[in-house]
Amino acid sequence: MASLEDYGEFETAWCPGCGNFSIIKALKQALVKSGLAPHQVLLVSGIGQAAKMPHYLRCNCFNGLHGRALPAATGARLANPELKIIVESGDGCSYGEGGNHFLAGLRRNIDVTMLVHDNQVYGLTKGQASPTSGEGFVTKAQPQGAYSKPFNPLAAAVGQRISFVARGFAAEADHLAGLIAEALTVRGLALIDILQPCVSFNKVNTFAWYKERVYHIDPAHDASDWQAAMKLAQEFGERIPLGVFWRGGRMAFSDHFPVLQAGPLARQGTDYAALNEIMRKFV
Amino acid sequence: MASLEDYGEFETAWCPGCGNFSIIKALKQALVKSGLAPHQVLLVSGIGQAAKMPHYLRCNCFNGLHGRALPAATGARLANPELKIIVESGDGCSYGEGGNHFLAGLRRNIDVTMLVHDNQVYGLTKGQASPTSGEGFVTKAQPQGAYSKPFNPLAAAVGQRISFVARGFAAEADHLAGLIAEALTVRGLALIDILQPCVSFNKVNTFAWYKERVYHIDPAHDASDWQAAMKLAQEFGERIPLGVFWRGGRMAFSDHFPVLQAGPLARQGTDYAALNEIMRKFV
Amino acid sequence: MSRDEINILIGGEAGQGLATVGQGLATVLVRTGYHLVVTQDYQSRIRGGHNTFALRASVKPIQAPREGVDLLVALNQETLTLHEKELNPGAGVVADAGLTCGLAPCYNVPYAQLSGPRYLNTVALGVSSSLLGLDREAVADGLAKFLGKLSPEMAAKNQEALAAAYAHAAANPAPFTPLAPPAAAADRLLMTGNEAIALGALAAGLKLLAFYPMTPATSVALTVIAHAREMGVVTEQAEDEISAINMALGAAYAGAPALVPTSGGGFALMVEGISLAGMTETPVVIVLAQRPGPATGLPTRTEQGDLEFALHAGHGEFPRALLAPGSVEDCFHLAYHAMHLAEKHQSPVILLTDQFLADSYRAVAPFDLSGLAPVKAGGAEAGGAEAGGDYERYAITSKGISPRALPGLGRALVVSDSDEHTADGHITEDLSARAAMVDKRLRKLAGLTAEVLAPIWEGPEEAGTILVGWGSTRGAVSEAAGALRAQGRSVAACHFRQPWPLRPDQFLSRLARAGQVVMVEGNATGQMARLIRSETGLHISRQVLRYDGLPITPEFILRALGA
Amino acid sequence: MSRDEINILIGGEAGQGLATVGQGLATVLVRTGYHLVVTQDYQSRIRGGHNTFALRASVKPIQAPREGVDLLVALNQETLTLHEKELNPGAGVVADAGLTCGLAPCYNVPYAQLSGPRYLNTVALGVSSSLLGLDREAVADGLAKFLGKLSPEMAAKNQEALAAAYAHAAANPAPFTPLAPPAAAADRLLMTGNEAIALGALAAGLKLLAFYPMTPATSVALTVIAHAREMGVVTEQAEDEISAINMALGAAYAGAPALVPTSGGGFALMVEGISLAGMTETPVVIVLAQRPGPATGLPTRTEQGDLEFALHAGHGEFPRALLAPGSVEDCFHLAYHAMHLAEKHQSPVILLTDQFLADSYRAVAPFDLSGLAPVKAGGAEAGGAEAGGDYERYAITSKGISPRALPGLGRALVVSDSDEHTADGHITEDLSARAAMVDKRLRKLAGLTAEVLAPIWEGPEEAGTILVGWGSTRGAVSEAAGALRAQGRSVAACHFRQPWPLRPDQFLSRLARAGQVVMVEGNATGQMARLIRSETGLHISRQVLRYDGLPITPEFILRALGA
Ligand SMILES: Cc1ncc(C[n+]2csc(CCOP(=O)(O)OP(=O)(O)O)c2C)c(N)n1
Ligand SMILES: Cc1ncc(C[n+]2csc(CCOP(=O)(O)OP(=O)(O)O)c2C)c(N)n1
Ligand code: SF4
Ligand code: SF4
Ligand SMILES: [Mg+2]
Ligand SMILES: [Mg+2]
Repeated sequence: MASLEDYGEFETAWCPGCGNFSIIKALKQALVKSGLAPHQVLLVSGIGQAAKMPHYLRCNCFNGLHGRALPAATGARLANPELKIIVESGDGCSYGEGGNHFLAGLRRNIDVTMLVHDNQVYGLTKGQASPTSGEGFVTKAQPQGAYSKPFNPLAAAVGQRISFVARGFAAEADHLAGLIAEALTVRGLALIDILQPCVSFNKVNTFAWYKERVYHIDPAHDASDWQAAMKLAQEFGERIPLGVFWRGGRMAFSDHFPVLQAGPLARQGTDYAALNEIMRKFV
Repeated sequence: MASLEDYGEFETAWCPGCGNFSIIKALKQALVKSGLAPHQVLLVSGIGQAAKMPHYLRCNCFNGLHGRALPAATGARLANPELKIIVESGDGCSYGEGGNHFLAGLRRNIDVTMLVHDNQVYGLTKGQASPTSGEGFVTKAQPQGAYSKPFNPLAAAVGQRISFVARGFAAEADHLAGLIAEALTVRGLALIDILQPCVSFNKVNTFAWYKERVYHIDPAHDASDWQAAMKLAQEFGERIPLGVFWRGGRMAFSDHFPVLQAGPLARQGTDYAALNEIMRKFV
Repeated sequence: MSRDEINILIGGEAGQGLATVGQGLATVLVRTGYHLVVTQDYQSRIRGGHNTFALRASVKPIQAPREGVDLLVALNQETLTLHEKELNPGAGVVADAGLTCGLAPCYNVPYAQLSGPRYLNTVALGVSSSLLGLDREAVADGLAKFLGKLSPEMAAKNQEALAAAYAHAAANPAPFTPLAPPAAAADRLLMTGNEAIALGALAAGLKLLAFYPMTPATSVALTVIAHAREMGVVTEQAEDEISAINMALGAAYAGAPALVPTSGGGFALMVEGISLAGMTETPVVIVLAQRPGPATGLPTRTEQGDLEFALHAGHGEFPRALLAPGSVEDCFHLAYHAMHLAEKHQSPVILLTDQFLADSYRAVAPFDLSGLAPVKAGGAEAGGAEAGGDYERYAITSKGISPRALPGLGRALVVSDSDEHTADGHITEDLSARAAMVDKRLRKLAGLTAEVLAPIWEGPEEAGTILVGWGSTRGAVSEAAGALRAQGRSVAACHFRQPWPLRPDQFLSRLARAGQVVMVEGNATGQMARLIRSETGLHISRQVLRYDGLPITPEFILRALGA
Repeated sequence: MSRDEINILIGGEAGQGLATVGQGLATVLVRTGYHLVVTQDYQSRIRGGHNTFALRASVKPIQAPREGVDLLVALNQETLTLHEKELNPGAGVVADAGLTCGLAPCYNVPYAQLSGPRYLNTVALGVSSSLLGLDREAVADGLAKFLGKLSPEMAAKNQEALAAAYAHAAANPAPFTPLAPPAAAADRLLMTGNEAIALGALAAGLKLLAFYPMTPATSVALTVIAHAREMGVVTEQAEDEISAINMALGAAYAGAPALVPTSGGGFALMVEGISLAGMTETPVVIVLAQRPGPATGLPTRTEQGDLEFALHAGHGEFPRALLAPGSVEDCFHLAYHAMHLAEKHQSPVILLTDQFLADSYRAVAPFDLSGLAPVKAGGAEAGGAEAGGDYERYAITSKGISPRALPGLGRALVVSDSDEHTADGHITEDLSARAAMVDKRLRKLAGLTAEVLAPIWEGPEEAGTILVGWGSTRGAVSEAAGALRAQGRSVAACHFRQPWPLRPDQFLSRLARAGQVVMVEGNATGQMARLIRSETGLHISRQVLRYDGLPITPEFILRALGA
């Protein structure tokens, strides 16, 4: 059993007051609750403020390219079925630069936990509109306000019936820790989109803005009711639901590969007799 | 007024019996019906069998990279608001390699007509699974059958409330021509996903397979009813709806740019007095 | 009378079963004991167009395709029209009765009378085999290899067509000189360059293949996929090439030796990932099967136009190795070598091949698997890291290579970072740490250089002329040099199978001593010549370049040299 | 007593308003008539960390940053700790009363007593300005420039803080040597390299800018965006860099002169698009603002590590030009030139800059806009195409440049193709057409070469030593050479502002004649030296390389030379 201390405490490069602080707290809580030791966990991230997260707790970490966390995580998952793999990145990284991988990840139902720190802005590059920025969101890059309609990641995820779809809020760390802990038990893709106020660059979607709007999904909501989940997933604006939208039963992607039942590929040998037979067929 | 002859008749590199033949016929019909002359039309394509289309009729043509037709079309649209721009590509090109651009195009509601020749397979590269291939679709690259759940482009498009979403069928060229003609009148993004049997590599979703399943959307369907459109968009399998799913009223992307009201950028000058004033502020 | 060697050209439209005739003939020729070099020339379409399958068969070892046709097998009129002018003296033509032949002796066969319309290619195969003097049983066996996939009924129909063809040929003997019998039936395989790459990578313990389809690289992936279950390999068709390379890096980080085959356009999309491999020091092998560019170019033709691109692909500076096989055997060996090199030096390795070699069937001796060992990811050095805690993924070492632990396989926490990092892998903005890490990474180049595969030399040590080539042109360069020597000229051949790093001590003085040096390359600007100059100062001004999409042949070189 | 020149270093955390102090001082210095070179050193984070803003101001023209600090303005203790050792003799330190200073004379100011906590940076600005001897009114005016964006109430508070600072300084005079008054108040602008690039592109008639944010390139885009409405430019933040370059190409095809600013990782994603530009012969300008790689590297620091990558980016072979400005003025002129060059040669042009120059504020004379003209896309040559019908986008011409018509602006049908194509732009598999098109495209290199901007030389024609540099290091190389000349040595400087194509006649004999040649580059492997060798054979073995993320200074060069 690991303790919070095992995951360590590090200095961060985040702004004071940033929503990321409670997300890391929630993540550590969830990891401890899940009984995972640091060496059993792999955090994969892209580039952005959120993506620095893996440097701030003790774990295995592959901090790759902006937008490419999910493919790297997919590769790691297909190489080692025993690792608990968590993708940590921002909204720009996950739904912007990495949009195509997000679509493919949903289609695969790749068995990783995907935590998207959704601050509705590009933080690290100093405040441009992201795919989840509201229409009309004004930045130096969008002085007339963003022209595009925001992407709805939850609807896309429920639409593809991945295994688990939820929304958390940085200001509710305990609730978020619970969501993450559940996500870690899921086979298949578990997406948690996390409302994460950016105190430096998002002066619209602030803590207060979110607080006024969030509500917890009615416990009566049946997360296996797809229509209901889809309907909930459309809600974002005056009211923003928090909690589990959808739990699906689709096969986890890596379960398609029998070879992974034998554990990490790195531990498996090469069958030269079989290879010889294959070679011998080339006549 | 242009005639069918103006659009020419060319030898193609398609397989005899390919669904693309009726799509090109429908496209020409629609262009003629819309009263457009070849020099007013720009076809933008990627790479694939479908993407060769612009070479087979007289028009302006930018045949770019695999997966990148939509960004190129977006650029052309933002440079010249007077061109009638049609994106022509396959399912792999549009939803696979180009998936991220598709998402962004939906978000922008960029005012082009997008015709996706959806044969549920990669044709030109000899038959691998595409993003719309059915689960279990067997190919040399997927000998155990495709593991991923197919992408639902119509649901994604309706979800983002672009201006026009429809499905056509290569075997119903006249109906398709009607859809294209309507799409050409739309401001904003008009998507037509076209069922296009690939006689060489898709032995599952054949002409007969589609024919057994397609039906025309009930004329009573209210295409401005988003919920109804979303519901229809979920249907694909035993029954496959054809026709207009959704008509939306979102602002066309290029309408956000006042400068485009003055016509093609190539015809506009450079205001050195204004530039001088701007420069003078750098003190 | 018989001949030692023959050039057979089969031509027709895509969809006419051209490859079946070609592969059938190739199978029989190789099984019978002939040496073989196949050149496939096809268009970027599925049906129609004009495609050819050229077989050069010989009782003696051969390395390159040759020009000129001894036996033209025409599945359509266009083939006759286009290729008649290539016929050598004494050549024969096999064509359907309906096709009209010009001057050459044409063996018109009433295909349709001999079989149903779906078996015309089998008839063509039978008639050609019979003209070549190949044993009918052997041909029937060879055919059976392909027919295994068909229904028994269709297989039988095919065999009937074959029998009818042989019978027809026997009844209507043609004045065609058959092939001499091979020296001895030899144990040889029939394989393309891409297939050999797949086998070489499998032999090196390949565990994960990620790809996005792209001609002419796809068949590397398809060959691995066909045997993935038996060999315990995970394969995935990615949503795009960016995903493919990043999946491979994620997998390699986690301990699975990984391969990504692609061509120029796909490689272009992987460039950022290659830079990531350099920064995170993650082993990965990329097969770059070249085709003529820029952009989409000529998707099904050949070129060697991406050498400098491959060498400099990726922002920032980091070591890499480029390997460029010169034969199908070399495809196997260099793919195997590439996988080991990547792991040992924790660096990206790029295997440069091209459409010609990728699709070229050859007769190869079975590879000796006995001395081979799989890549051991991470490896023993990282053993100490089992203790966990203080493991440093990027420990500064004298050779630049740090002990590599694998995440989750021990208690060591493996931190890999795309940002500049400290020895423990964590992001840093300490600028002296930066410089030290740059030095560490670049030190790996010395190790890669120490292991460079030397150029392969043929011909006199002190040569009047040295023909220099790299990659797939090896056979053509070697045969051209041989032909010139046969004319009494002092000509050597120098073949680079590893274009990077370069070790001037392996070639410079010999080149500098030669009367003249001629660079032979399948591109328009002489990229390898430029590279040699940038590393050695040696200016190879005489160049034989080809960039029309076709492979370089010995004749092409000789013509260019006016020889 | 006064000084002609000063080096001011302002240090603090991100979020402390460091840039405001720095830009405020810069504004006042430039308005007062001083020459200025600013170096910004910041971390990849929004708040915290240690950042500096260094101003070198002089009454005489200067070109490079200098080491050593004459006035240290510390917004926190860390600044004192880190930079005290850099203080020159006679240096002063301005710091809050609470901060402890070591040996240097420290001017401790009770910030909090002089203003509210939000105006500490204004106090620091005021105290520093007063020490420099700058006129209070001028500083107040300069401050007002920034305060325009604030509420009137906050602006007033700031001005109060400034006044308090001046009053405090007057009441507590410090023994600090002020700046000598400038020669004469001159009409100069204050601008960074990126801002100048934006203006240069606008001056060339830029009509479409597509980008994806990436440090240190973003401010090119933001500068264009800030003036897009006035200048009639369409701007769009793309979903990724692949989209950005393809949007630009679509727009350029349709007649809008287009620009895409990015940095290494984003450029890597544009590589396939650059190849498409080469194949479709579509003009496009890419600004590659370099930062240390590989991969994410050091996002906010500087390097010149992408030269070879930029030169070879893209599969296949096609001409391009690389421009590398050496100053902020050059950023303007080369951006302007790049846009024209791209259109004229229907080719991609890459403008290589780096974080140092991108973020470096300089005093520049206003650009003379009078002789400038916008790029005319398509142009008169295509006039004949108005007739429509038989227009050939890729007509074979002796110079390789084909008359370019624009789609929809006439009756000509403009067919542009990523595949190999015939003269009319349609896909072809005719292999002789292929070779002719390759030749046609490559012929454009001669035209680009004819127009190459010659290297800029300084110092003696026959030099004992020539220091060679390219891009942003121009000032450092020039000042280092000047310093050596001042020591009586025969040293010249050679600056490449266009690293590609190269014209050896412009530099080779002069370099070859020199006693020694030293290459100065901001990378670890000497990329420009390698490039010169590959084009000329000249081996520049002596190299001064920097790759720790910091800009090359004159002192760095002199130290490396042991001078
Ligand atoms: C290929 C590439 N393009 C652009 C960047 C620059 N970049 C770094 S982080 C970032 C956006 C980050 O936004 P988000 O993912 O929302 O993370 P946040 O900082 O808001 O947590 C961008 C554009 C990059 N590193 N790589
Ligand atoms: C970057 C890149 N990757 C891969 C390819 C190879 N390629 C050409 S067409 C194609 C798939 C085409 O499928 P689709 O878009 O569905 O078109 P279809 O041929 O089925 O009409 C692929 C993978 C390419 N040209 N460029
Ligand atoms: S910029 Fe925003 S997201 Fe980034 S650390 Fe600061 S508050 Fe958090
Ligand atoms: S392969 Fe399929 S899609 Fe392509 S032309 Fe043939 S039938 Fe049509
Ligand atoms: Mg964000
Ligand atoms: Mg398709």
